[in-house]
Amino acid sequence: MSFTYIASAADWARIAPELVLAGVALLILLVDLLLPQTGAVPRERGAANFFVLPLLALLGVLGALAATIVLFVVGDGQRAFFGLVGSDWGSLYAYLAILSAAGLGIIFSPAYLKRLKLVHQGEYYALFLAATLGMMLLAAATSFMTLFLGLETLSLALYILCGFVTRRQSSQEAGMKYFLLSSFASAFLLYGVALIYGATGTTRFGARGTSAFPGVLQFLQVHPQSTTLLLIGIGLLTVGFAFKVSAIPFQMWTPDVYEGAPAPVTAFMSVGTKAAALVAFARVFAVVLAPVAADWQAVVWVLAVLTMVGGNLLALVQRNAKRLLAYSSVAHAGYLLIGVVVGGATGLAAILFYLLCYAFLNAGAFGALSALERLDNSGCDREDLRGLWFRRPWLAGFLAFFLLGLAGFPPMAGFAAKYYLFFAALQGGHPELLLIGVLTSVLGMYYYLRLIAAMFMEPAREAQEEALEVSLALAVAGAGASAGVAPRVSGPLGRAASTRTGGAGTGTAGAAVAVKTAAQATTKRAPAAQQAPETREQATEEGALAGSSLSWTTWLGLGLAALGALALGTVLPFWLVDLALKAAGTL
Amino acid sequence: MTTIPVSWYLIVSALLFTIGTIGVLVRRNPLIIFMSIELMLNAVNLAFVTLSSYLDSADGQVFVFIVLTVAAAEVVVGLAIIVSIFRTRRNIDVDEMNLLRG
Amino acid sequence: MASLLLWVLIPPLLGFIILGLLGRTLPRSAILTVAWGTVALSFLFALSAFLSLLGVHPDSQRVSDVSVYTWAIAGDLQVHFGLLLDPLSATMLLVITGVGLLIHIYSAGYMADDPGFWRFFSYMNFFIFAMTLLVSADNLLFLLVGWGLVGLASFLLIGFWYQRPAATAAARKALVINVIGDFGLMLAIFLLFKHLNTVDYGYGGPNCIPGTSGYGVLTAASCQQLGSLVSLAIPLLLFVACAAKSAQLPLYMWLPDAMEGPTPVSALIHAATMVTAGVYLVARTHVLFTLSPYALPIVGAIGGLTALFAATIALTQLDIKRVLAYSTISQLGYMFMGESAGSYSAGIFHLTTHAYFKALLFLGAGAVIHALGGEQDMREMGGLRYRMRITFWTFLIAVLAISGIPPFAGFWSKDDILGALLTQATSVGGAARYLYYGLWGLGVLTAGLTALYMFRLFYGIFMGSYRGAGPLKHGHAGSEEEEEEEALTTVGRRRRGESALYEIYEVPAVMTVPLIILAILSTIGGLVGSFALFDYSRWQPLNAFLAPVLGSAPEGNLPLLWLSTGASLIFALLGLLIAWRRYGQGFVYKESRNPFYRLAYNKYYVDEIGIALLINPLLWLGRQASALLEGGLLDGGSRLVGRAFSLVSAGGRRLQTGYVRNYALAILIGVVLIILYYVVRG
Amino acid sequence: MFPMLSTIIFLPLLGGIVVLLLPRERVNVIRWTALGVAWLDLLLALGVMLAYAQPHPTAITVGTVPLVVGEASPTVASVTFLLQEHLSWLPALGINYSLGVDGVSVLLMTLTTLLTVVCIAASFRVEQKLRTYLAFMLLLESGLLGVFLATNLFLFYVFWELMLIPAYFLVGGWGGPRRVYAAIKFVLYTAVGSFLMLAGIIALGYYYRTGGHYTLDLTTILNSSTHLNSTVQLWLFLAFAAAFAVKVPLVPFHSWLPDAYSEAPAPVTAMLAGAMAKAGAYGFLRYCLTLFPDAAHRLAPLISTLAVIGILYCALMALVQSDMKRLLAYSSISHLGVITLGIFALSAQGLASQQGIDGAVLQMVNHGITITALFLIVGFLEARTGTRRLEDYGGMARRLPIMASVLMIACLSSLGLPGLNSFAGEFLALLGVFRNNAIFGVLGTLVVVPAAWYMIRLVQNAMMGVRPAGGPVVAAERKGGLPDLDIGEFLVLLPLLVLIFYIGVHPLPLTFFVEH
Repeated sequence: MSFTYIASAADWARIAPELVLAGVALLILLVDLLLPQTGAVPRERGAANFFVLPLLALLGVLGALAATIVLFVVGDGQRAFFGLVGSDWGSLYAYLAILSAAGLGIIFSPAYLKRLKLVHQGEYYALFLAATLGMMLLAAATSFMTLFLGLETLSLALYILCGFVTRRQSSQEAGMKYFLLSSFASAFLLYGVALIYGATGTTRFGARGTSAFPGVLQFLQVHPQSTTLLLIGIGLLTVGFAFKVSAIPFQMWTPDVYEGAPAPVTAFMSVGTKAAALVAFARVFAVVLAPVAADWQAVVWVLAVLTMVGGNLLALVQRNAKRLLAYSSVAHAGYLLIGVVVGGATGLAAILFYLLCYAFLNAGAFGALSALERLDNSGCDREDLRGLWFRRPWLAGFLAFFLLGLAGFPPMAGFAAKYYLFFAALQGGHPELLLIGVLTSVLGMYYYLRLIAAMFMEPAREAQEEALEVSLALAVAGAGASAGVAPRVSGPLGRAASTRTGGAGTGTAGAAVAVKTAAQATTKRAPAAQQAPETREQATEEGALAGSSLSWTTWLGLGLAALGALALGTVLPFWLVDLALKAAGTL
Repeated sequence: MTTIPVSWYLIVSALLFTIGTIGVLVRRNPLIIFMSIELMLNAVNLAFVTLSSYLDSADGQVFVFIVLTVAAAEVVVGLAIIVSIFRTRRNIDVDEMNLLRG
Repeated sequence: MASLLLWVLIPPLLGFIILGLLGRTLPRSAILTVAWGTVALSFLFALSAFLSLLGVHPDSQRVSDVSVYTWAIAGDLQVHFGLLLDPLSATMLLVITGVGLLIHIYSAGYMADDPGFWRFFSYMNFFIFAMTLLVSADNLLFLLVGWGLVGLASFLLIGFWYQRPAATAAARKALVINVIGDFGLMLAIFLLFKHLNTVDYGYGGPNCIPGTSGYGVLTAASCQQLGSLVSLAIPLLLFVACAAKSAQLPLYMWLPDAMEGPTPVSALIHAATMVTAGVYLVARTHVLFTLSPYALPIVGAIGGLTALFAATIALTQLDIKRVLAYSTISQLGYMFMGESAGSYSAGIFHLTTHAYFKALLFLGAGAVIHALGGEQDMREMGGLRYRMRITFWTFLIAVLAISGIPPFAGFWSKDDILGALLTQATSVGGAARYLYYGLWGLGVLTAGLTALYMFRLFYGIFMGSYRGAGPLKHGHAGSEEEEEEEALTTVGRRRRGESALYEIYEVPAVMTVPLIILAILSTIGGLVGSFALFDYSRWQPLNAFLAPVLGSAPEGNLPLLWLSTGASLIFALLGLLIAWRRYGQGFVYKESRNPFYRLAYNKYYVDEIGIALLINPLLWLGRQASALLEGGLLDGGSRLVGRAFSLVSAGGRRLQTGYVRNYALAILIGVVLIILYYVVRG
Repeated sequence: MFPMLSTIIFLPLLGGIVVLLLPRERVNVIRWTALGVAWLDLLLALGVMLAYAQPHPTAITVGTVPLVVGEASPTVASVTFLLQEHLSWLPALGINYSLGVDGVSVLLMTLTTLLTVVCIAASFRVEQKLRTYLAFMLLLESGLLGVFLATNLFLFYVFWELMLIPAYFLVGGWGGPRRVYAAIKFVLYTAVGSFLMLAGIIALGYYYRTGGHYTLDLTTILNSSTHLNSTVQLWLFLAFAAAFAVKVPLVPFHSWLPDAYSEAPAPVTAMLAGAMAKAGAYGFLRYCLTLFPDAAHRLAPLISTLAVIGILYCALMALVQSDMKRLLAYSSISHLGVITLGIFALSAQGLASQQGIDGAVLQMVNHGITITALFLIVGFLEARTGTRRLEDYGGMARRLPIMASVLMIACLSSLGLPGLNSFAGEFLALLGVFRNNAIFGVLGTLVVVPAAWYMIRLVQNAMMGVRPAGGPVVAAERKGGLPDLDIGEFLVLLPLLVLIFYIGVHPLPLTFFVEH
């Protein structure tokens, strides 16, 4: 019971992307200390904080991306550190998705943090990169140990990021819920790992192609039939992964956390976590445990179907856009699980390609919402989104673009991804999954379109009501503040009123709803009224929101995401699918 | 000296794990819930150590260390979140936390 | 030769286009120049075509076919727009353009005060075009085109005064019923194409003898291929079209209502030409009607019944135009009877004479109506012979002609038909014999009824003393708006009394000249027909002329024909006598409680029954389906599905309580289920 | 070779982007740019059409289809695509960017470009969000053209879905009071069908594989020696038919249509009814019939039955509607039933009837022209008075003589008056049907009676009869807001009117295209 292993330079090279990220994360913490903290330029306004740190983080992501691409080209695809971490194309492909999401999340962050007056940006970006690191580790794990390590790294960072808006109760609540439930689920996963370890005697996956999982194969030679130990281990492992990919019935944390967390974080984690966990899930089940596929396939099949149906069903009546997207991500997890059930090169390639496409679409959608979210986590309700097109046409256009992409409309990436996935289902001998997936997509279409309808086809709240609401807020804010604020508020409002459509029929209904929301808005603000300056800030923030003055970084992020989504849907499948197919072979 | 059968260890581990699980479900204080989760993790650790010795493999032992480390990190983060919540709410009862639902 | 027909077609079409596009801006004289000029040109070309046809010998070569352009090629279907000049189409063209020209001239007076003057003439020109197209087409498809277009012209002209609800309703009725006919015709064409792979008539070309060679629907050689069922179905479907267009039972209902149109329209379209298209079609496609032994008897039975049925209604009507309308239906029945006896030329002969005297009757009635300012009720007339001399005399000639009093035109043609029926009855065997005897009886009876109601009408209008209160006065000179009001409520300032009669004046020359010409034609028009009574085989110009197309009518023996003539003449004189006895001293309207009278007076309640049994249930069904199926089942169903999903979704949402411990429980349940599965399985 | 078809497809798309980038205030520039793009596209399409009409030595005959030609000579005709463009896209899955035209698609392409010109010109009154509106119109055109020109099933599906997006926004963004409901219902109904078709397409590519190579290219598939067994054909046919049946629509999948058509603004409705509905019929013809001949043979009675039910039932529905647009919507379903019937006029041997196909395609074009004219006229009326209820109208002909005449012509065309365009199409289609199945033929032909009835009812209730004593029409009239068609509106309708007459008198060029 002893071994000697000396890490070689090649080993380090194989985890170059992770190293870059880790380095930059530490660097950010250092730089944060050096940035001007006080004085003429306060921390929450300073260009340094809103430029240097995100830029650094972005550079880190880009560096990791560059490293990934280099590895694609020149890497040997071997496992590093005695078979603990993979540097195969499958992992690298997953990195692409994770890093894309991370990059977009980072681009969306500065404007958001600035608007919400969030400090501690050094920690924010460092944790962001740490979470990314964890995800990559999880995706590349070729041993249960690395797998667990990656899982926890990403989770720990995300707990904090979810609860990052300390002034918002829902954010804290999200962090707390995520923390408790995730740890709970990790315990099951870990117990499963322990049992599998007991049954097979190893925690390493073994090299691809020669012997999928030496443990499993040895085990099968000894025991012609799977023992309960292994089966229960697999079951508990399923639970752990299902939790992370938010498969029903382990999805319950998802909407709460996605809704409560800051939108850029949601943009990142909804994609990154899913990507990492799914690749790990696929690797463990569809590759490592493939010899005993007959044992687990039924369970994952049920999970996939439940998730596809349930995710879409639950999203139907959601009125909050963030929450709706959370459920939609549950539904997408269901589609992705098809790939796990089907397995094989095509199934895995479908997962990889889908994740990449999904990264741009989902990150883009949450990014657009990040421009709308207010400090008290309002601003994303359907009522708030009504008539958005008349107020902020480009933002509405972007959001609609991403929603349509998620709904699976060509020529956005969502369609190409879905097509390939469904193709994999058929090819893998599961036509029923193809059919279920197709039919549940119709359900999905409804809620995306309903949201778009609210933005594009329904008039905004009646002008008077809105004015009333604002005047209430202003009254609380105090007379002194209102003088400076009023012009800024009334300008966009006037515009909104003038661009409002006729829509007499829905007008009255809209008015009734608007009264209600106005009332809610005032009650929500009542506690905040104790602190007059904050309320004033909120009022100005709203004024800024109503205008179309978005930060250029947000535009950049939205543009990149849209470009990516479009390119993935039209031009790139040409070789990205091929690449995914090759990558899947190496998982 | 008679050796205690492996299965006994595993049964103890399973019992501990179950106790932890039940703890998570029935307690309302996040601290206690968190402690229950720690209990679950330690049950896993027991299983790992047992199996490691039974299989004569180092993997299990290494795993235990990793789990311990991660658990420690979790404690830090968890407590930080709990403290932060306590600051704004003056109350950390998990049943009071349902702003987000539906 | 047939290319002359193109020049028959083009002028009225041009007239229609010019008037339709520019008519609003043109002065009346220009409108009349265009309208009259085009029809006159058309008539001249028709005449020259006719004459050129006469110049061809032998008779069997009197056919010319020209293909103008290819309409469509679809698979093995080839349709060319071709024109056929043969004795039948030449005869029809002469009648159409000739009578059409007269009525165009007459209309200038009748419509003089109408603001839609230009519109009227453009529609009239369009009708002439459509009708000439119908008769000169050399294939069934373009016959159908003409068939549909005359229907449209009829629709437009019935609804000419489009602000009168009665007129629009009548127009709609006419169109829909005519479309039923189109439906029949289309199916007949389909059926023919299905079995013969062509829609061409199949004769024409320089060396082609009609009815024998060439490959077409009307060539005997190809028709022999048809099975017995098909060969019955085709004529019956064709007859559906004829019944709709020529107002035979049970599709006659639109014609009386069509009298809502201006009277010249009734004269041209709903008496002289368009309604006879059915008669033309039977004659044109008689080859198909002879394929099945049942086809012609059915045609005859329907024609006979219609003749009698319409005559009984005509006996009781008070509106002079309606009397004429029912009389038209009755006479059309006559024509079909004649054709059913195999004597198609008799049908065409009656068609021709009927065109003269019925046009004359309508134009005369129109003159009366015009003079009375729009009054159409016989009760408000009487004694007009003193004020409207020309109208009176011409009308009398027409009445004598339609009543079958020799030597007027109607006598010869009607006699021809009755003779043919009796001949057929004696020559065929089996049950058909009794049918033809019955038809002959019906014909004779109807002849008597015809004389009765026509003289009733004549006495009612012209004899006795004036019962009305002077002409209705329209504020024609008023502004458009006022006139609009006027048109809706014909409330004139009228006063009763003898002197009122002296406010009535004869119509202007532009209207009387056509009357006189038609009167002459009604008098001598019968001379072109067969003088069967005297020597059947020698003097029969029309018969002989048409024989290459229609074949020779069966020859009857003379005593039989004399018997037929005698009977019909006796009945006609009887009718005249009764009319003279009852109405000779002036028409007196008495409410009669006689149930038969009430029945006929109310047109056998056919309209009411149709509405109650057919139209209303259909609309009711539609409304119910619209509400229940569309609104309830389909729209409601999709909403219900949506609601069901929402409910499930809302239910699922409720599970999402927001409590961490519930979420943990859910996870645990999942764990337990999975482990249970494995335990049970393993 | 110059990628002509791609240019035709993507020119409107680019034009739409250009329109979006124009300054908001320059309303006329925006309008004329959009119209100019549409015109340019029409000219290009006409150029292709003319080129197609020439004898083409470069024609590549692609595959043979057991289609076509009457019973007399049951030969096998070939499908020839011209101006082919081919780009590898995802060859592993058989996905390529391939375009091509044949006689049917050249007609529908030209129709689409023509209708876009007309509908954009008719949209000059749109004020609200003009740029987006026009961009969506052009995008819709792109989608439709793509559907008609794609020869790869994947590409076809991409365009098929792509056209749904602008349609959704146009109905929902510029429609009437119930526009949101109508738009979502429209998309969801369509989506159910098209997602099933997606499943079908995936499966088709899967079944047509040789070795590891999948194919979705129509040309390759038609040339392929692979013969699907009849069960597979049946299911794939049903999957495809689901999409087309909703789009056409066949009863009972039509519930979305009256809502969408009546809520959408008139030019959009005209596009939907005139061009988009044809995509469904085109799909039946191009895919269901050629790809799955056995299944088409087996299921033709079913489809035909649905079509006949739709023809008669919707005619009845049209008869009792009081909303003019709903009336036209139902009439549209009824007429499209005839088209479907013509397409599925298969003989006992499963051969399509040439008359049926010719008539159906002809009728697609005709219906596109006629229904567009009708919807636009009703739109003009509605713009003047603000009401679509027939009861509110009456006797308008005196006030609006030109509009009344134009409406009359369009209605006469729609009811199939011999000598006008629809007659030619309906006659040929029904002839084909009758030849192969007399019962469907008779029932289908029966529709001429209710069609005449409801169309005449429309004209008469709107334009004839007694003027209403009060109501919105009189109110509009008092305000002086009841002018006759102005020159612009007339010019919009003029090409349609000309075609109504021309095709009626001389349909030969169109049947020529279908058969060559």
